Amino acid sequence: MSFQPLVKVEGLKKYFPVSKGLFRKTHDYIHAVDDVSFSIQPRESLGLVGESGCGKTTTGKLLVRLLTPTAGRIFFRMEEEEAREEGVRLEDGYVDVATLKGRALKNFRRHVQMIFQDPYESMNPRLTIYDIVAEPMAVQGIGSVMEREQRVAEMLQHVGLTPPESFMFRYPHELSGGQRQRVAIARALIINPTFVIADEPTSMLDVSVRTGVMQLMQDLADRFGISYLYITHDLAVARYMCDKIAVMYLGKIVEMAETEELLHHPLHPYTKALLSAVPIPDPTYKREVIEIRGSVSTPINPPSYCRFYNRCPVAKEGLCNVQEHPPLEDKGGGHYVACHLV
Amino acid sequence: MREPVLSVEHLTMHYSTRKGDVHAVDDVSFELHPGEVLGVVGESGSGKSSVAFTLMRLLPENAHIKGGHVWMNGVDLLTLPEDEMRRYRWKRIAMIFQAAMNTLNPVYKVGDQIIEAMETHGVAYGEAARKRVAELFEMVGLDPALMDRYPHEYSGGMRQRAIIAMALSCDPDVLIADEPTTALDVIVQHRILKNLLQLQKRLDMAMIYITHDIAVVAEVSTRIAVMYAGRLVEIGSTEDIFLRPKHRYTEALLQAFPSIHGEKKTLLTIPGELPNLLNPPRGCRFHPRCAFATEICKEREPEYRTFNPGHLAACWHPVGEENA
Amino acid sequence: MTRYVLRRLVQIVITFFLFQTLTFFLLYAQPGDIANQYLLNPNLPPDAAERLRQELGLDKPPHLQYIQYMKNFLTGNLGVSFTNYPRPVIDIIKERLPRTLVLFFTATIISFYVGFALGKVLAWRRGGLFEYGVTVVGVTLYTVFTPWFALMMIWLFAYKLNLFPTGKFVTPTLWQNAPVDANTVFGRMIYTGILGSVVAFVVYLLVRRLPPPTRNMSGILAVLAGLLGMVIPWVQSPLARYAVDILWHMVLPILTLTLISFAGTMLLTRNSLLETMREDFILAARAKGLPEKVVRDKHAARTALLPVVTSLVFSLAFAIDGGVITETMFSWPGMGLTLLNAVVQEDIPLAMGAFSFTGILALLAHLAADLLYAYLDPRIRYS
Amino acid sequence: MSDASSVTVIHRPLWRVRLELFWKSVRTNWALFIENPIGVIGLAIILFFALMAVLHPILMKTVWDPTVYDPITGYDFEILRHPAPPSARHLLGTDPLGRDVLSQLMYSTQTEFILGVVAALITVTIGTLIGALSAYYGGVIDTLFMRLADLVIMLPFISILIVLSALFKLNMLKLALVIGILSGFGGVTVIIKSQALSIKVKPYIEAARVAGGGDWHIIVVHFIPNLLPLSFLYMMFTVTSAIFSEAVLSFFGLINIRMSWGIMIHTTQTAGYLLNVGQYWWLVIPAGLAITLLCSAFYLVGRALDEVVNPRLRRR
Repeated sequence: MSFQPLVKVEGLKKYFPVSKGLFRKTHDYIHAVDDVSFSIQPRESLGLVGESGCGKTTTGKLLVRLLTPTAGRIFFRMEEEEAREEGVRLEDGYVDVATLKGRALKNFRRHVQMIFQDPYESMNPRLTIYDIVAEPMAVQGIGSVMEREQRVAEMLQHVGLTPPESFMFRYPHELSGGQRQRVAIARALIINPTFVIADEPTSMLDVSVRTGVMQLMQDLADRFGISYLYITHDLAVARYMCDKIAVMYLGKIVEMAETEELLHHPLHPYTKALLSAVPIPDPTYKREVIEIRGSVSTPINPPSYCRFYNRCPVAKEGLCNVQEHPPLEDKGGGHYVACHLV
Repeated sequence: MREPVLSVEHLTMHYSTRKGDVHAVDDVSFELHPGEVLGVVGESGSGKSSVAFTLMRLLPENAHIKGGHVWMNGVDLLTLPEDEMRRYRWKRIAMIFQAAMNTLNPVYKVGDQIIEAMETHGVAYGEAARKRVAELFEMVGLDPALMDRYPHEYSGGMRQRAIIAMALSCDPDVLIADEPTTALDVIVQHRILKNLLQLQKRLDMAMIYITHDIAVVAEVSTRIAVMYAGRLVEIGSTEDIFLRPKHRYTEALLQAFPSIHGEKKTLLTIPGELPNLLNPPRGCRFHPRCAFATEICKEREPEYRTFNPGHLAACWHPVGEENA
Repeated sequence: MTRYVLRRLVQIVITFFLFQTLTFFLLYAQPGDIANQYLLNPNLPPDAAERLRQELGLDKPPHLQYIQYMKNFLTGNLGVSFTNYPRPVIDIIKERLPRTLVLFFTATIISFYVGFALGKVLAWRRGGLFEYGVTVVGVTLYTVFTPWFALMMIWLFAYKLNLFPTGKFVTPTLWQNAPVDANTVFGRMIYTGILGSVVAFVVYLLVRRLPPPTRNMSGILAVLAGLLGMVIPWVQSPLARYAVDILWHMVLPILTLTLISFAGTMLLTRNSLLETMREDFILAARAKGLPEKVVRDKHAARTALLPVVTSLVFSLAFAIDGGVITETMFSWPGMGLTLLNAVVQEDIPLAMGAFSFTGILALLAHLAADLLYAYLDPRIRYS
Repeated sequence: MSDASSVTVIHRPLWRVRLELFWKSVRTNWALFIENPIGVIGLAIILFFALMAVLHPILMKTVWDPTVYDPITGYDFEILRHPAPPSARHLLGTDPLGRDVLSQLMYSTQTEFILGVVAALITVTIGTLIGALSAYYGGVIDTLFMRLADLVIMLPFISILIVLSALFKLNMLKLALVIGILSGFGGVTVIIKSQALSIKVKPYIEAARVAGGGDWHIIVVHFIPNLLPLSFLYMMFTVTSAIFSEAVLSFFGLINIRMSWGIMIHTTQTAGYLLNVGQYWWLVIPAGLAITLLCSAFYLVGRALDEVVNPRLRRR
């Protein structure tokens, strides 16, 4: 494995102001993403897992700059030559995505794309499949109309929508959920990005169709050398799609490790609870359940001590609620945990 | 085994649409016994929810029941006059809906909506009804004080609990749960499932649990019915379905489903798309996607075969009979 | 909720301020010299014209005139009407505003009830000949050329059938020897009307607390009690026949207004109900075994009411605005007729005064509808 | 997976494909539209009046003698008493000034159509643009336009038109402009903006942005096409309100127009025949009915379109 990561995220933060009243100034912030750091190697795929409201989707949107980070840096590796062509300044071979603006930001988007969760809402119902898939080429001004048509046809073929001409000039509502998600993949990959953020791309698909889409994403990643940030709430899916998994809780990464390592030897009490709640499709398996209190809250001005303290079954009073939120530390073999008690 | 509390025979229901008839439920039969949880698994468009709504006779205008019977205590619910059917709803068969967010009317207090059900069926009135709501709330793990709040003040998990409380309010014989935890996070889902199963055992209700999630159905049900494209393709005990599946679709589904437990198996892909029910495939409806399909699968609908007592499947080439 | 009300109030005050400013600049943007408009009006005696020039600061620069104008308005000094010289504008408005209000309030309430009831039926009987028939008739009435329609109503009911007077506020011959003037009687009618409404409301709230069978009649009982509350104070009064005369003059305008405006509520109720019917909670209400009537009236209609109430805003504002037409046709001496006459006769102070108050009424109607909405929707009430 | 390099695209010109798709969508929507008899009735009435508007100049050139039948300056000397009841010479009689009522009626139709369409176009252009922009940008622009809309909605519409026409002596075009602007900045904007807001949060907007699409691209490619059906719907309602307002102003004699349906009734009124409906019905009924019918026709079409545009109202 290369030691030069493709993406490096350092201390990423996103706070959303909570507005109250008409004229009052805002003092309250939702700490949606709070000091998150990780890196992704070329051709590697990292799973970002957590319950709804944990900040995983916000993290994804920050990485493609649909949102602007409150603090932190997002480094993306780029070739000198490309960077010069696109008018981007490099720092040790990396561009800081968090600071990009205007033209440079637009050019950056040739390298990074996103696949969205909802196959029904992520396509403009008034555009044809051709228009949808060709949109990135069109806005980036790549290729002539003829070339775009050719490229769209190729891409549809790649994602298994054959023959392409029978799909190109249909509308999204004429396609099934699985087919649409294939179109979404074609759109994301049409300008040859090296990094794709997939936000729960299969969570709304039926089981029998889902596996096909998962397979397709892996095949294309191998073929085109793509790295994924795979956002999901489903650990079982993450197991099949990701090399590494990071578990998020209330805006923080609490644990990160190689996939099998994390599933079989979870260290953080939250990860343990989460894993024990996942239903297993095997009636003979009787698992040990770790109960935790309460439910996920919204991180509005959270305390500075461990975020999980209030629900933690093993928390130590006087330690966990006194010290700062524990840092994400390597406990050996690239297994990172943020817990005082591990 | 006790007498079935509900028995469904050859149920067939179509929706008429602009483009033609949608064969939503086709010749579905099963029995539901007291105290058991029957899991109904299927993908979207398999007809699993349509079965539930047909049992309750809560169908939209364009739905037509083409045939079959639903027996409950010797009465065929499908032929009952609407006014009498109304008395069966909630009192005998209650239902938990998928979209907890929208099942409660936003302009009435949650408690009042539960009391309304009880007063309609003469279960309890006034103060007595309020007391019962408080008990129900405690049973499902909600603070009774919440009964005087409006639905928008509840979180998703709380609403689902309130709906469970509402479903139990008239002591139904049968509870239909239609994907009750689909919108919830795993930890909350796990807790609500546990709570629901405890209550089901305590009240000795029969339950039909409808879901697309094979993993959930493995945990909750004693028996499982697998549906595909409007037809019931296989039914049997949970062990039979998971360990000795007979229908090729059941087998493919199990092999396509990822798990975090055990060895990392290779997931097998089922090729193709779900069939269009406007014009379902002839013969076995799974044949266009089935690796084992032969000529007969395209021509003739398979009959149900009994493989084990209570384990039936409709497949021409069941698992384990490769050469047949 | 208090905060919501306060915020709406602040918004309304700001909007009204803008409205007044706009009115002023409209006045000044017109071609020709404003001062001459005032001073050369034939209805105005010359000495009065000179006094007006002083008072309005017509010889000063526009921005000072603007300040003067706003100051005058806020102190209730709307000037003197040219056509009714020397009656102050504010006096005329005080007399005529209640007449407009009573007419339109009554018509709005009736058409709201009729429209809501019919809308429910339309939604339930979707797609039949009945629906298309009622919709076409309703839309035709809704978009009818109002002056023409009023004319037809007068022609039919007053000339041909001779059931109602052709217009005006009272029958002059009857009132020649009346002990009091029409405004006094009308004032008392308003008071008893309010009394009746309060009684109806109290009865409604009381009956609602009773056990089910009686509870279901709360609506009817409330209406009956309200009617009694309105009628009883008049039974012994010698003024009753004068009150009846005024009422008799009100019937035709109210009937006309109701016919014109009920379809708005009806069509909206239908759409709103059709959308509500798709909600899961309607399915859930059916699943609970509730009778169809309860599902429709308690669950669907109650929720579908919300957007309908919002549109009450528009219909109220429209009603007052449409008053110009209806009042003119029925010679009903309210704000609309006053506005039109003032405009035609170039009575600028009266026109501006009447226009301002039409604006105020529209604003208040909005506020009332907002409050009603907040009351009906718990999502707003408790946040 | 098959090899993509083997793909060959059959090159049909894109514009032709798009034209075909456009026609296809027109056909589908037409099928939905004619399912509702309400819309069909409305459309039939509109077509009837359109025919009248087209026929008038033809008749004037061929059958009708301009000195007699001109809607404004004509006079029939062969009839002694005006207004004259309907006859073979004057199918709808003559007005108090001796002019042919049918000719006036047909002539006015043109004016009403032009007025209605111009006002509606102005309204919808303003409404769609402002709605899209304030939904997209939010912030100060949004606040500004929405407060303005609040103000305009609350303005007593007819009253303000009366005051305006008294102060400024409006003609047809200015009236269309005033009506268009007033309704454009008012209710239509609010409705279109709320629709635009629901588009703004759709994932395909984010997808477009991730693709590198700028503000303009998103507004033109994603917002406007999705707003147009609604805009078209509100055009119908604006036409109704424009024709109605013109008729009211004409009826009160407040507007500077030579001939319109409202003027026809106004003429009847000033000549004192207004309350004699029974005897002089041809002076009042045709014009009044024409205004009412055309107004309701556009409204009915709007209602029927609502069921096409708004899937929540569809039956299946």
